[in-house]
Amino acid sequence: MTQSKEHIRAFIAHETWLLNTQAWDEWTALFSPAGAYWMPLTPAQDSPKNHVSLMYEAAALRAARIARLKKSDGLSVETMPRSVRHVSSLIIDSISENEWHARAAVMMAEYARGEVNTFHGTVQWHLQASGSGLVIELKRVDLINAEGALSDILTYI
Amino acid sequence: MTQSKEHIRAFIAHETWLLNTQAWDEWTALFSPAGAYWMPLTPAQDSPKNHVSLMYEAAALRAARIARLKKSDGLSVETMPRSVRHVSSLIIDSISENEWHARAAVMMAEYARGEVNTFHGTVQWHLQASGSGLVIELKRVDLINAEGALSDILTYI
Amino acid sequence: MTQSKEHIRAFIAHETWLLNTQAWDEWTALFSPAGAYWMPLTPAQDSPKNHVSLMYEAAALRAARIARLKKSDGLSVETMPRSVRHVSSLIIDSISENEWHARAAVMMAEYARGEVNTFHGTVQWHLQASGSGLVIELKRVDLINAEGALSDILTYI
Amino acid sequence: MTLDIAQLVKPDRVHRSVYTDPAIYQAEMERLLRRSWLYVGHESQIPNSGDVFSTRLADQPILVIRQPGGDIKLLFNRCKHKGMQLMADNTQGCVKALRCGYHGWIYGLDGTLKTIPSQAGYQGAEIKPGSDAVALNAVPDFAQHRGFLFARLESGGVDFSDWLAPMRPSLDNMIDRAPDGELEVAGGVLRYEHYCNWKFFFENTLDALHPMVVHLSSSKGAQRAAKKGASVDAYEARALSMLSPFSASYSFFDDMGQRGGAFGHGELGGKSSIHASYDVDPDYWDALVKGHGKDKAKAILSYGPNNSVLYPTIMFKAPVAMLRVIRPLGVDRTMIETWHFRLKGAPDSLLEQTLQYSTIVNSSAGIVGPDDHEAYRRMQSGLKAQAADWVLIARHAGQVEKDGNGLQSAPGTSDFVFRNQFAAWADAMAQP
Amino acid sequence: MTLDIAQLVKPDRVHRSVYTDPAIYQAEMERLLRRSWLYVGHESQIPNSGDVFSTRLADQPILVIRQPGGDIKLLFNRCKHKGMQLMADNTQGCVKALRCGYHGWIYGLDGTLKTIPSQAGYQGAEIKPGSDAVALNAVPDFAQHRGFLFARLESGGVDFSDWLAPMRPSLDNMIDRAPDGELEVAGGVLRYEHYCNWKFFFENTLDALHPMVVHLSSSKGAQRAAKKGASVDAYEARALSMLSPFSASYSFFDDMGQRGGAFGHGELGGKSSIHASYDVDPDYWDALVKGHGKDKAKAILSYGPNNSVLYPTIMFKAPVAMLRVIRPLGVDRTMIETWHFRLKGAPDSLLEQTLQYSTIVNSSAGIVGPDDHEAYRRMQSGLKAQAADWVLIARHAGQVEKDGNGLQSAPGTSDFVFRNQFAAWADAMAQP
Amino acid sequence: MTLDIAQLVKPDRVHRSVYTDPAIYQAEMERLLRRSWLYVGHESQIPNSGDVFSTRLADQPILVIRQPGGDIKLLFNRCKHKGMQLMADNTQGCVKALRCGYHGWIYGLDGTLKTIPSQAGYQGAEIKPGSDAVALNAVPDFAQHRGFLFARLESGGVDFSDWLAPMRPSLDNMIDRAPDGELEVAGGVLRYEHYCNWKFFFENTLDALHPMVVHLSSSKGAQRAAKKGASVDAYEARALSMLSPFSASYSFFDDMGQRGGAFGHGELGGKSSIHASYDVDPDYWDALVKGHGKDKAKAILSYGPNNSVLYPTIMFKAPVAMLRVIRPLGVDRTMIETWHFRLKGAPDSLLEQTLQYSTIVNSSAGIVGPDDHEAYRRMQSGLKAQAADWVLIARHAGQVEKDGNGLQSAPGTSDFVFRNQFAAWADAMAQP
Ligand code: FES
Ligand code: FES
Ligand code: FES
Ligand SMILES: [Fe+3]
Ligand SMILES: [Fe+3]
Ligand SMILES: [Fe+3]
Repeated sequence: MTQSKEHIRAFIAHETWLLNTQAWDEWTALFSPAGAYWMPLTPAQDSPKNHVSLMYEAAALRAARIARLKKSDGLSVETMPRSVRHVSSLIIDSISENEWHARAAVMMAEYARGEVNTFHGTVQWHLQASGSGLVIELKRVDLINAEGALSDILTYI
Repeated sequence: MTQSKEHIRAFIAHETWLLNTQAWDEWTALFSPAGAYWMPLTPAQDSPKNHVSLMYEAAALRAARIARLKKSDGLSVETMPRSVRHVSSLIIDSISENEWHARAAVMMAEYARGEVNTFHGTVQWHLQASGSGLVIELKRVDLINAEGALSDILTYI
Repeated sequence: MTQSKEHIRAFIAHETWLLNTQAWDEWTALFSPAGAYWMPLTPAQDSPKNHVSLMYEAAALRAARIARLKKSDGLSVETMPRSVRHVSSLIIDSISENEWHARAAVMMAEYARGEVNTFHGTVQWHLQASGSGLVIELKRVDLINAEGALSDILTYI
Repeated sequence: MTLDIAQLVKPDRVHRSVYTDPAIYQAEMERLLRRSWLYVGHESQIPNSGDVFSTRLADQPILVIRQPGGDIKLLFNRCKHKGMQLMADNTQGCVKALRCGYHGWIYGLDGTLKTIPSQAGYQGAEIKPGSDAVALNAVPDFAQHRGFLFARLESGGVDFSDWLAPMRPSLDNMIDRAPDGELEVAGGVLRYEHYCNWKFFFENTLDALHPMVVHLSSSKGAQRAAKKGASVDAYEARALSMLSPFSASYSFFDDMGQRGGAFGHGELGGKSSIHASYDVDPDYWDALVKGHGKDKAKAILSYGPNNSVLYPTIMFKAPVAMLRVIRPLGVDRTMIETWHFRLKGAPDSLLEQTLQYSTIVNSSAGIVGPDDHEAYRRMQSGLKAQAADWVLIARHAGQVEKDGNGLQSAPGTSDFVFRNQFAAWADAMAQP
Repeated sequence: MTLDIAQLVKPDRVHRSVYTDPAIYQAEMERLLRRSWLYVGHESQIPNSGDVFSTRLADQPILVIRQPGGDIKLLFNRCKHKGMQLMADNTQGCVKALRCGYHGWIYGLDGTLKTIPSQAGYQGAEIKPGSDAVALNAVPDFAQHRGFLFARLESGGVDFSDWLAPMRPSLDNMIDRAPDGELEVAGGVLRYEHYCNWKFFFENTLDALHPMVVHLSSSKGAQRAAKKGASVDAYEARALSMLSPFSASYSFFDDMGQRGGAFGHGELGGKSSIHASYDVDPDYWDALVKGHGKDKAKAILSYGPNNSVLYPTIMFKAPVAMLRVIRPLGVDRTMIETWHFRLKGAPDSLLEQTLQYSTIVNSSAGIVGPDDHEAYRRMQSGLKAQAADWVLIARHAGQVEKDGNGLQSAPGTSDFVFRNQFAAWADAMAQP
Repeated sequence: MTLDIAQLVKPDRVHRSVYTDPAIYQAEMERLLRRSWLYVGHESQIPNSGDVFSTRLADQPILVIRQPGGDIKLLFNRCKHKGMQLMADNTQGCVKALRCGYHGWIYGLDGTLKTIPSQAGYQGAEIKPGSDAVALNAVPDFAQHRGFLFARLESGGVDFSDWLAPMRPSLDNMIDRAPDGELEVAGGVLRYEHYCNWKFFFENTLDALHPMVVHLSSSKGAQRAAKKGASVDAYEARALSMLSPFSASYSFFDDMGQRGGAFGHGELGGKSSIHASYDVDPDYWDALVKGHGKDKAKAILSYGPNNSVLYPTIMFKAPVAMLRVIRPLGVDRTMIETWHFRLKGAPDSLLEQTLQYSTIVNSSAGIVGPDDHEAYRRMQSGLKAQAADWVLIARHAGQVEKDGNGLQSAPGTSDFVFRNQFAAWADAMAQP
């Protein structure tokens, strides 16, 4: 089924709300079976394989991280990080009848161990129609300071 | 009169702009007579009465705060705080024909005494149709670090 | 040709994306020949001529700055600043059939020499129809702390 | 460090450096905070065996744990293997044992080492389960009073009961206000970061000269809003009635009186306070009479200091069942926690009132706290002026009267309570 | 603190620690800044009785107040009760009296204590209205020159007029450029936070060797844009003409000359400057002739140093009527303010030009200031290298000539002005 | 500064202040870091003449430049004129000469001053092209080993080859894993800011007792995900297989063994490691045999320490071709860089594996690194507890055996490697 831009916009707002409310399971379920979350290290990076990344997680690694977050299991997530994302200036382009590319500005603020850390960048989604809805093939976040000295990022942006 | 989502979206953009331009009187006039502004201390908080909050202000307390802000009357507001809010990823749900629930990500930056402080969280509105327009029954802001050690918040988020 | 609000919204998202991806040349081409970018020092400022500003650049000064940014030519831009803007709560008003005034909240994060600096304020555009598209007559950014002690701003907000 | 304390604290003034000098702050940690009885918490925070919370005493990381037998133990939040902090700051839980998340050493609730993974690697008597050398260190001095927990990091000095004595009636008054004679922590804790020296808070809290200046705009704003009144419901009306007395007259505060005693303790009000005019819920009155008898109930409600200070970390407000504790973070940085109490046996309206007061007054987003905070910040910066070295505390000099319980009393707006704080401060700081 | 200043400042070099050592910075505050004439502001900031602004001199909070009689007074921004800073930093207002927002003490505009709320609580002669002991402290030394305000935090040392003398002709030139012979502050003030030692700014501002390197890309960019020109209106064309001379040749700057004199004062240019080629508005010329006569008008416009330094806090630009002042915040942090002046009696175009120049050049968002700032930042970090201890100021060593007004002159690109700054610096720093 | 090092480092424990005292950190910079062989980089970062990168050695800004003849030179990143840092930190480029962006002095690639703009202004022999006095300062000691670059900021002390000797076989093993016998930097560098003392990292990296505690949840999570498996492709399956061994048993780690030698060097594993079970790409095996012969190929792959430490700045992982280097920023702040290497002559899958491991394990956004980091942070805060002064490193005391290459060996979970680090640390710190 073809999706209107309005549907896609709502899908992305929904995706953001799930992350913002720490609804990790519902969030990862938005991905296609092979869908991946990617934070490259450099803006020109075209693959997670030939260059180191900040994060590259398909379903299994996401499941591992999410299990930690949900149970506060792991020293760094013991205090249960709480985070919120600000997605703005969304632009949606059709790739094909069933495929879209979306891009926006993104900022994430993550609260853990008494400190708030913030991260800024752009975000891109590769979306596909699936049944009556949409799935994420790839979500890519490019931080402006990805190559700088960063400290912990515990949740998804 | 029933409101389209587009109207509600415009209403919220207008509300944000009023806050962002320190148009306090027009802003508080957007609330229903019993409408309240609430910043709980914990995400699961269901009432301002059985748990301490960061802020809970209905019309009278808002009037008291706004009088201070408008006249820079009070040590902490002497330098006239200037603040701006970023509201994004808005989702609107109908509760009934005349009632809506809206939710989004929010960030506020407040400039006072030479410093900028920023606050991140989610925001929710309970809106009702009123005559040809809308009124706010409740605006609720949940900061990600509400339970952490915060310093002054002088204006509304 | 008259533009719908949806077109204007898309134009502004496009403008933001160009800035966010450091596409300086395409960005400055969005301005009308006499179009200017302005960051006043005070909120009430009505002209760049009778009061000092943080920035006031028409086409020629923008060309000079952009040449520096593109070639990393200049001590302060040697490390090629990377920046991203978050524009939200956009409101569009018609001034005439071919003219619009748009306003929003804006935040910019700029990464240079290993540090991220952030700036918050409101943004306004004066837009005009031009052929089948739109041009910027004036883009004005009012930072909440414009009058405070600021450090370097290297790119446009 | 050699500090000429006699040069810093005079009968009628103190030197600005006591608030601004990092070396003096460091000495305060060593000489005053480590050697004083400090606020720990309330036993209701850890009702059951294995309940535990982490906090700081002075700058030290501490665990407070309910033992299986019901006792409470205070342990340093520091593994005896390589030293990792066992629990993150300001967290809580219920545990069967304390397990270090670095190499998995497991301690019993009393701090005894129970298990070392792969223990065979250690020889000798020291590093093995049960050994004293690797038991979690206990805080040397610990005391309780009707549910409130206190501790001292360095042993020696005054007995707890002697230390508490001057303020004990007031603390008891707060507790007795519970029909069942017991309090419990409820309604969350506010943590408010202050950019100032910790001592400003303890002066301000007994400073009856500042409300009608600092809080005038909030108080008058509430009065104006109350007058208009149209859309004010009972809940918000109470909020306005809480703000209104902040601009009470000097004579109101003078009449309220103040009292000070040993160890820097002191309080403002007693027979009256800015809370005295609050309506009393008839159900509460009934419960109180049922719990204590009519005479005692009357006595309890007829007394209630505005603010009481158990120097140097505690301020409590008996009439509204809340307690504020300072956590010093640096010479010009202090965290202030506000804790709220449910009066056991009282109707919900009492806690509701406590929480509403705190939301309006103690919150970092309120319209009272930030004005006090701004005063402290400007004290911190104003005292950088080299032209004037002294902070005056001369008001009502010599005008004290003997009061009950070893206390002395003075008019509510006297600086006696500040002189009394600095006398204790100077005593402590003069001991190397 | 014992500083071997002779080991830090040599005839042709200075030791890197003068820029990087926090102990030296602290000594600068005590020995140099407190004992020097510092920039305060301009009287036009407070034209009417009761007008007041707050600022910092060195690290001290100061109030500058217009008295009813028209005089100006400088008072420490510090209440004599408990010490609160009366006005927040960098604010202004018009008041009938100075009221402390903590306990409401009210001072007259001259600093005399007028009212203590609930005064009866104080006995004795000290704490009462009119008492010297509780009057706001005045800054000991204060001086004015044709509207400009200067002060010194510690009394003693050189007379103001002697101190000003070497640079007085240049300051007068800036003022004389007003047809009415008076300036007034206008068009806002830029505050630019710099992450570097304050002294880099005073060297850089007289450093004629850096523009064609540091500002080349901005200058060339402007020249290129000017050449294309199509859509450039007159206003932006002037901006380009302001940027263009930043890459003028070494000989242009050498010919411009430099001069230095007592107290570290110095300047770059005089007969010529990078501003010399700006078009003169004919209306301005007419007004200037009307105000001063043709000969003096010519003389005024034929002179104008690029940058003049009144060490150690002031740099001014006579040809474009602006003044920059440093507010040191730490060994590696400095705030720089830029003030702009309206030439009384001149057409609006003059102020417009001043403000346009400042927007392009002095703003933290411009394409000139951030390049200078980056140079300072990299000086601050480069000087951490332990392999090389010295900063060279040897250029044109010994090549000075006697000039008028007690000054000596040298080619524009000489390091003489830096040697001259450090001679004054070393003099001051050698006095304990 | 007088440090009683003997009081800080005991055979079985170290005093907490070695991690927390700023004065000891400062002494470490002077006595340990400046006098040790430090990691600089790899020659493949600058393959061609004029290639240059900026970095920090200890706290010093350094340039590393390929000379026209192919040599590499290390110069202080500090102009000899006034001291500006020539290149910003952590940048790189290819240049014909080094030009200072402040006044345009131009240096040859070897640091010789070539050009001074407007040179005529300088007299005398010192300040002119070719003069030693104004040549960029060279780092005194520099050494290379098969592409890896090392340097020492202060001359004297142990020869490089002696210093490398104990760990040379392991470093060679990493290099020999390239079929062509050479590595090159590839795939980007991770920079991870740590809020802790630098020494925690070097202990943790050889700490075989922590993975099954600290990394249990990540390892078990991967194992669970692998079992479900449905949608896991080969690429992600490898990720899971990398995480899985992090919770290997104590005996697995004990059997892996550890070895330590002079200068604080040491390593964990050898015959086995957590990488030992990775599948070997058959194409790689073929290439390795082709490059080295079958016997040597087998020998190379049958050896491979988990982590090897070249104290005090380097950790490398031979089996996965990566190297981590610490850049200390303060007593409680450290930046850790991770560099990755392509094995020349090997198929792409090898680099892919290296990069995948690093993304999962070393990245600040991974699910391994942040848990280690949290342990370090809590060490830093836990050690503020005054009740316990000592960090225990007593495990397997005395249980060492002589090993090849001047090393001693111990069970994998022994604290011997830590004792060995602190022996070298104490030696260095005892020299004023
Ligand atoms: S530090 Fe606690 S078990 Fe090792
Ligand atoms: S501090 Fe100014 S009146 Fe008390
Ligand atoms: S500082 Fe390098 S050329 Fe002047
Ligand atoms: Fe108060
Ligand atoms: Fe410059
Ligand atoms: Fe680890």
